[in-house]
Amino acid sequence: MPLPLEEAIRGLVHDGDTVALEGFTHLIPVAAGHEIIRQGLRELTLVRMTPDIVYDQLIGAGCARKLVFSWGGNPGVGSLHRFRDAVTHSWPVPLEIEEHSHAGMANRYVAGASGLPFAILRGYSGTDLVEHNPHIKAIACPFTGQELAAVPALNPDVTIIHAQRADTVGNVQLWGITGIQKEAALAAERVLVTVEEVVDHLDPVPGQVILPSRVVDAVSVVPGGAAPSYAHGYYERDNTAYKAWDAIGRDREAFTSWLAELTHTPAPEPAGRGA
Amino acid sequence: MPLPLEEAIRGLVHDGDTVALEGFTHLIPVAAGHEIIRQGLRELTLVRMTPDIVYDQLIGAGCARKLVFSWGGNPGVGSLHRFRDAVTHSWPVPLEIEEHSHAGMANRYVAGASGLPFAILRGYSGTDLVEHNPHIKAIACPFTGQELAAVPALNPDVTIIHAQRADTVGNVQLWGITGIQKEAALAAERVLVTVEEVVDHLDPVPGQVILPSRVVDAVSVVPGGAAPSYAHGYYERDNTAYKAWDAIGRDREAFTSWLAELTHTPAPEPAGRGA
Amino acid sequence: MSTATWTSDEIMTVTASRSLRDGMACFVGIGLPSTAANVASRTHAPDLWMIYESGTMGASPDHLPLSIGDGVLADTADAVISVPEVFNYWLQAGRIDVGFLGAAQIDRYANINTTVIGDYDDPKVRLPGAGGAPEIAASCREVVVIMRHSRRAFVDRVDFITSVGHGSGPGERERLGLRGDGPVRVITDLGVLEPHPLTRELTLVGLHPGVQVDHVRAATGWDLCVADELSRTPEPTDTELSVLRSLTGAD
Amino acid sequence: MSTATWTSDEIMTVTASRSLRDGMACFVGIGLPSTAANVASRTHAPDLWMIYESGTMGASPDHLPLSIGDGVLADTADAVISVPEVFNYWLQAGRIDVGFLGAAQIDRYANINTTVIGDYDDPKVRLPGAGGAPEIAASCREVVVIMRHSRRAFVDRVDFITSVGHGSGPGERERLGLRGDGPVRVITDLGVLEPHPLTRELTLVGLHPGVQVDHVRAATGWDLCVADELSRTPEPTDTELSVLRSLTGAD
Repeated sequence: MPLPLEEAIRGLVHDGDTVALEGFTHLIPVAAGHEIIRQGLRELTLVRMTPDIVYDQLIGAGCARKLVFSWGGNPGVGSLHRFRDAVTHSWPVPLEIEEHSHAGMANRYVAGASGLPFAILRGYSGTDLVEHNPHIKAIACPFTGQELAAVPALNPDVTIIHAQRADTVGNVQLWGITGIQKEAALAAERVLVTVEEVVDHLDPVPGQVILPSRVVDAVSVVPGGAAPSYAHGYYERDNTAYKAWDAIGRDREAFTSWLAELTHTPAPEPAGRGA
Repeated sequence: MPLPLEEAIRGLVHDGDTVALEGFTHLIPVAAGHEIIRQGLRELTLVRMTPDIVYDQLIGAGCARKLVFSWGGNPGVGSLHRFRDAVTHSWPVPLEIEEHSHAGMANRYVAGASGLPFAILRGYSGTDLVEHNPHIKAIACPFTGQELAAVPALNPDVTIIHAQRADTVGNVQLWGITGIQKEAALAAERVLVTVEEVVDHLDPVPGQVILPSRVVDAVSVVPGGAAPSYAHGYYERDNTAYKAWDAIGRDREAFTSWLAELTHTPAPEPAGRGA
Repeated sequence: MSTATWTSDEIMTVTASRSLRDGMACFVGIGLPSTAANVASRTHAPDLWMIYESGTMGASPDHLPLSIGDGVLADTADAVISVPEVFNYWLQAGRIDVGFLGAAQIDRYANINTTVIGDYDDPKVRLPGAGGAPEIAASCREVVVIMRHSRRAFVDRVDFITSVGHGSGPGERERLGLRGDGPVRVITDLGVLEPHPLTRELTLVGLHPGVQVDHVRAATGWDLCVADELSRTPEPTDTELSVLRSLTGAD
Repeated sequence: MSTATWTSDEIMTVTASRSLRDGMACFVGIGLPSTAANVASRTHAPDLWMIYESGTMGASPDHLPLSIGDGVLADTADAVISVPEVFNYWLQAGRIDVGFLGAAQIDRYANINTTVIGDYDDPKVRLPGAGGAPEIAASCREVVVIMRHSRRAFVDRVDFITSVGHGSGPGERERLGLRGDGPVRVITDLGVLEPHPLTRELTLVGLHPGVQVDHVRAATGWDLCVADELSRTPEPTDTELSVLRSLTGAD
């Protein structure tokens, strides 16, 4: 049974949690991020390979204590000004950061999904990331002696993703660019999926990722829940919104107005076309 | 351009090579194995998670010096008698064995495909496999101190798989149960793929694995090349042949007759329906 | 009362199927485990979720698969994943409730041998080897073993530990870092054994209809402990038998 | 002779596109690298094989993607794979011929900073961070850097080494275990720099039309070495310019 988004966030996300909202430019769970802002959650450790505008908004709204990431920007547009303001001026609250490379983050999720405490990769060697991140260590191959990097598993308290469809028993189907979502979901203690629609039967689609219902704690029907990013087969990226964010995010006052508008706006209708 | 199988084996497989023929009950490259027998290759290190009748035949024919594996049997039928005879009576030649669990073998291929010298897993702990295999070592997590198993990467000189289709430029497409084939191919120095047919364009299929042509050294068109295993969408498993093998493999004389017949049989026609 | 007659293999398979609870995620091997799981899913456990090591998850085969990679599994699965994903993302991650294992030898502490009879380097009988078993035994929440009872199979110490049961007794699994509970039940053609809660030694807790304790003792290669209260396996129902026989082709 | 006029960004992009050879596997980042790769694949390198970190392999987009995860990439790709596969099976395994990188700062030894200007813990400017760059710089057979030339960007030592170029000079990449050749070329809006074969120090080897050595020296934050023989970048052809402008919408 799909849960209204408001109820799903209330049940699954708590102050102080480590929360990953994943989606690699595609299927970004923006509506869920906005609901986290509306519910005023605080002290979150936010995790995401590519924090973009919804993370800028969460940070600007003061939800986050810490950000774990590998690339933070407004893709194709420029910088994240709320993120910069938090890092350089602690506004509205200080933001601790822990940064990795994409390869490091991807492998941290893989280890988390695999029930392993760490992952190994050829990475970080010679970079200054090592000295600023205690979560990157050297490890020697027990067979060849080669030195590699080790990173700890990433196991969020909650992972939130957006998908095209779920069926009535809660199996989830996504396709197109599916990025790191499977691993981020399997690594988490709890999983919330917002979907475009619920259907009786998930017809197989080339390139699909299926998350069986037994690893999904809640499905919420939120049509358009990935906008202004896109949902392959449903709607396109709203590039104007990405560009428009630059001006809003750049200015504390403009952002504060945006935030006031968001938090006074009621949550989207929980039941979509498929519900 | 597809190569005749005879030419592909001659060009890619040499005496003394480490050769993996993979396919997890589905799409087993049997015709390619038979061509290796016909060409009288020797001193091979044969690698396969689940050696079954084509490996029994290769071993009985004296092609192998060593077998690296995790489960050797005639699936759903019983034992591999040529394998047993080689291990217990060195017939026709001694067979060295190196054995792992499925999880260990799968992760060895993953490491090989990933350009890593080793893989870590929760495995082998407390088993007698450890003392009989120098390729299983303990490794401690540098963050938690937990002890895990390490296994070295597996990088065959040649991996051979069978797939449903290739396109005219050599991209390969397989679907259904795809097992460990992607990793086994990406881990290898050279890759040979036998296919049911060559088509102009690979229409996407749900559950497909695509191997881009740049990681494939040769494609040979061998319709029925996986029989008596099956090719999803093309033909079914010939269970009678699996059962019939039990009697042939059980007896050195019956096997020798079988071998004489195989090696006097000309290779299958290289050009199939799609060529 | 059932008036059916049945074989000792049939009561073994039906008993094994009863140990699967509805909704469980079950790691299924080919042979007896697969038959038992498919009986369960057609009788009391319609939502049994079967994962085969070939990568099919949630399959509902309409006939008994011939191998763990049978096409019918891929056709009816919720999803087909790669072999590394099965072992890493599902088994190793601790998502499987129950693993079904067979064995050539099992010992007092439910350690399992599927590798070799005799000396490893000069074996009397070379067996298929480990397959997925060591990690199934390590990582599933619980393990159920199905095998025929005989002195050759039920031995004091296995010749080779392919998969760890309860090691050498209490606390051993924890010391080895094995996260599942290990074998919780061994179902044979004679009865049911379970590890003693304190000693972890396999103990006879149930007998199939018509079997006496002495039969089981005679078929066991160590001095078998017997529970104070022995259960008697209920006869297979007509439904269980007809489902089983429709799967095995014995009908 | 071309009669076209063109901007300094256009000559930079066209020059970058020329450094891609047909059939290469190219790891493409968004922005200038993506534009240059798409110019190449539409002109002299029709079989350029582009892999984007979002997981699309062999895409032939009919318009310039807006992000590295644009839907047009998935629609036209040979295959779409997961992010871990991109980084582990393709990049780390050493299958990529050339990686295109941008940078906020680059230094004498082509080390790259995309993390922070100033002190890490009290930054003047916080930049986006590493993304895929450290492992692209480590593992691609060669790396081409594209960035605009200025004293702020071309510095003696970067404030933060996000991605290693040639470290502190000869032998450093080998010592660090980095398997690719590292940056082989830096293409700017003024000209082309390459590491000196012996010292690994970035050296001016080519000038774009109309640019003098003094311009480049003035825009470089260290005492720039200049090759004895300087090449002069050929003017963009009409085809190159029209393809480029059709992609950027400047036509």
